Amino acid sequence: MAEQPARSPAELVAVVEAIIFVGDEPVTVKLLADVLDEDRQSIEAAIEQLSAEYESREGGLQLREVAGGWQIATRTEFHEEIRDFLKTRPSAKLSLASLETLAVIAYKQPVTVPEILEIRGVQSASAIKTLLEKRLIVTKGHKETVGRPMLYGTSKEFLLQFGLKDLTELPSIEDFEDLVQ
Amino acid sequence: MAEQPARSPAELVAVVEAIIFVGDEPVTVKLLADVLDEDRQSIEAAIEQLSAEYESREGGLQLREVAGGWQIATRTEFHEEIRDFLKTRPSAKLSLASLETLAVIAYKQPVTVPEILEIRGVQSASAIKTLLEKRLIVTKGHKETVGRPMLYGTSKEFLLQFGLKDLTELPSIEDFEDLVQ
Amino acid sequence: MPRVYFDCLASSRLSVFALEFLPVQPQPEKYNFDFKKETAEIVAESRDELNLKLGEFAGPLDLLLYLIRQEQADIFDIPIARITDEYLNYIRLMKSLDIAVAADFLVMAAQLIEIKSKMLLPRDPLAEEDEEIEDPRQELIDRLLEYEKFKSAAQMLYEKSTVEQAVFARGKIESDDANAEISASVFDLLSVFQKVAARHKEEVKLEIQREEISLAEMIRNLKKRIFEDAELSLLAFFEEMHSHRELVTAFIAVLEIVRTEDVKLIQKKTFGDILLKRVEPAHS
Repeated sequence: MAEQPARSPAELVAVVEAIIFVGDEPVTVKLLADVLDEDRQSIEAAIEQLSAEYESREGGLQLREVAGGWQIATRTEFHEEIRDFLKTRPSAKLSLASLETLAVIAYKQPVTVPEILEIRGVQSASAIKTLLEKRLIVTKGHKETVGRPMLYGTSKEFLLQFGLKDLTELPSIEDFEDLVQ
Repeated sequence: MAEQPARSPAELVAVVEAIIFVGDEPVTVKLLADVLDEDRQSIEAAIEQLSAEYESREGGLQLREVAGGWQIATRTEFHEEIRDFLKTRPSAKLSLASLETLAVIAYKQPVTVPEILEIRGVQSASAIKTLLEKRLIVTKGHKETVGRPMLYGTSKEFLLQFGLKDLTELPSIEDFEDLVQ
Repeated sequence: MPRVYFDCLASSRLSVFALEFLPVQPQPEKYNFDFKKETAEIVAESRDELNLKLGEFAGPLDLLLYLIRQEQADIFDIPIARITDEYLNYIRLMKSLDIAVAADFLVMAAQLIEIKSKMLLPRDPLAEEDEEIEDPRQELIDRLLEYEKFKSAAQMLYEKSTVEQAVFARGKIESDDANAEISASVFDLLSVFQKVAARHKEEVKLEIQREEISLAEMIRNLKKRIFEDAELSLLAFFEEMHSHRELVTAFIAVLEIVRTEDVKLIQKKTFGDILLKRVEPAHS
């Protein structure tokens, strides 16, 4: 990356698309800027342009922002045909206990096992184990309190599997109050 | 695939694109025709249309025929940028052998190669080389014993990659005891 | 902050109390769905359908919410006597169906009974007229309201993951092959370490039975290796040893072979690996 590459805007859009495609995880704007030796603004403009193209094409693919980066993926409407092709079935869903535990961890992170128990009113050990195994949660060190319990938080995999850009995309927990009663 | 899906030509193009995109290998016309319950001619027409779209877009991707099937790939002119990008991929990705070796080093540090071998039961030389290259481990002097073997321990980079403040944050077996049962 | 448990003593005493006084009543008909066939997996579309399809509730609070909704009761004014009876009935039903009733359900039963008995107590006539009397149900109400928010959040997550399951990433491309690796978390580190340690234990057991290799054998092996491959990494050779004693034998074998055979020790870099290399016998 010695000499400044003189890319036209169209070329930049094209190379950004190629890199996002190659990435096996969502690609961040920062990484694109670093690799292409361009500034953030140019990259963001290129992504915006690319995004508009994908929108207007109405093809089988979408460009989307997830887990802090950009990714090319299929549109939801073709999931049945894709499943037929891949011969896959939807992966096993999380149990209600695991989902509840995950919700508590997502909103209260970093959070300890006793704190989760306090909210759920039930032991959550096996749910936590499942979530760790599925890489949806990670440990976040110890809490400096009696017994130094382990702290848990959500992972990048969580953002990916739930299609979230970042944690701020989660609706506020207080918003759920309206649903109660 | 009970009823004949009434797809518009545009929808067919879109679903063909989605399927080619998710395929691990080049997708044949026959396979597309089978999965989508369409005749060869319609599939061929859809691919032709899609191919023309990719050509005229001049984006970062191309639709190409290879090994008797169709595949989406990056355009060749971006290979340098793509190589630069691939080099930057996060180095926390490890083979199982490397991960095992790293785990032994993390929990037993400082530790020598013969000690790692003793625990893992298999040679770890290449794993150690990988871990050194990824800067996840560092040498920690020599052990004052026969042959003065090199001692290894985890690095600052290791803490960064695994999101740990310091080594005391590394969970112990006791931390997960409640989960195992 | 709602208190989760009574102190241990009170809690265990009350659980026993709760169990002893469970009235024996005919089983209520409204719980006639098949607990054994239904699983706790969420398969339903809506919240209500969701609850009905569950073979077990996610916890005592979940069960309580269900009963309150079933009774169409106001969560801020829970008919505690009726709900307690329903709750105990449900637990009895679970027991009769051999569904393991988690301790947490019994703790809640005890709490309900405690609240119920507090509600029955006459007001202290000596209490000041305007003194605030706390509703014995308040703590439970607070917990239920707090819990229900997270239950809704869980439902939201469920919906998000369902949508997400309809989105597919690209198939494998060439550059992925160079990266057929896993990204690890701290939890992976620990579980991998535990597995290795367990495997090691097994091997130590086996090793006790394994016969130690003799020096003569070791020299024979080493010779064969050097003459087959022309050179041999000492580091690699030592790493193949299974025990400390084998390592020592290997070391002596190397010294022996350098002394007696046309073999050289070569070290290219300081601290680098040492190679055992066969040299052509000098023509004399």
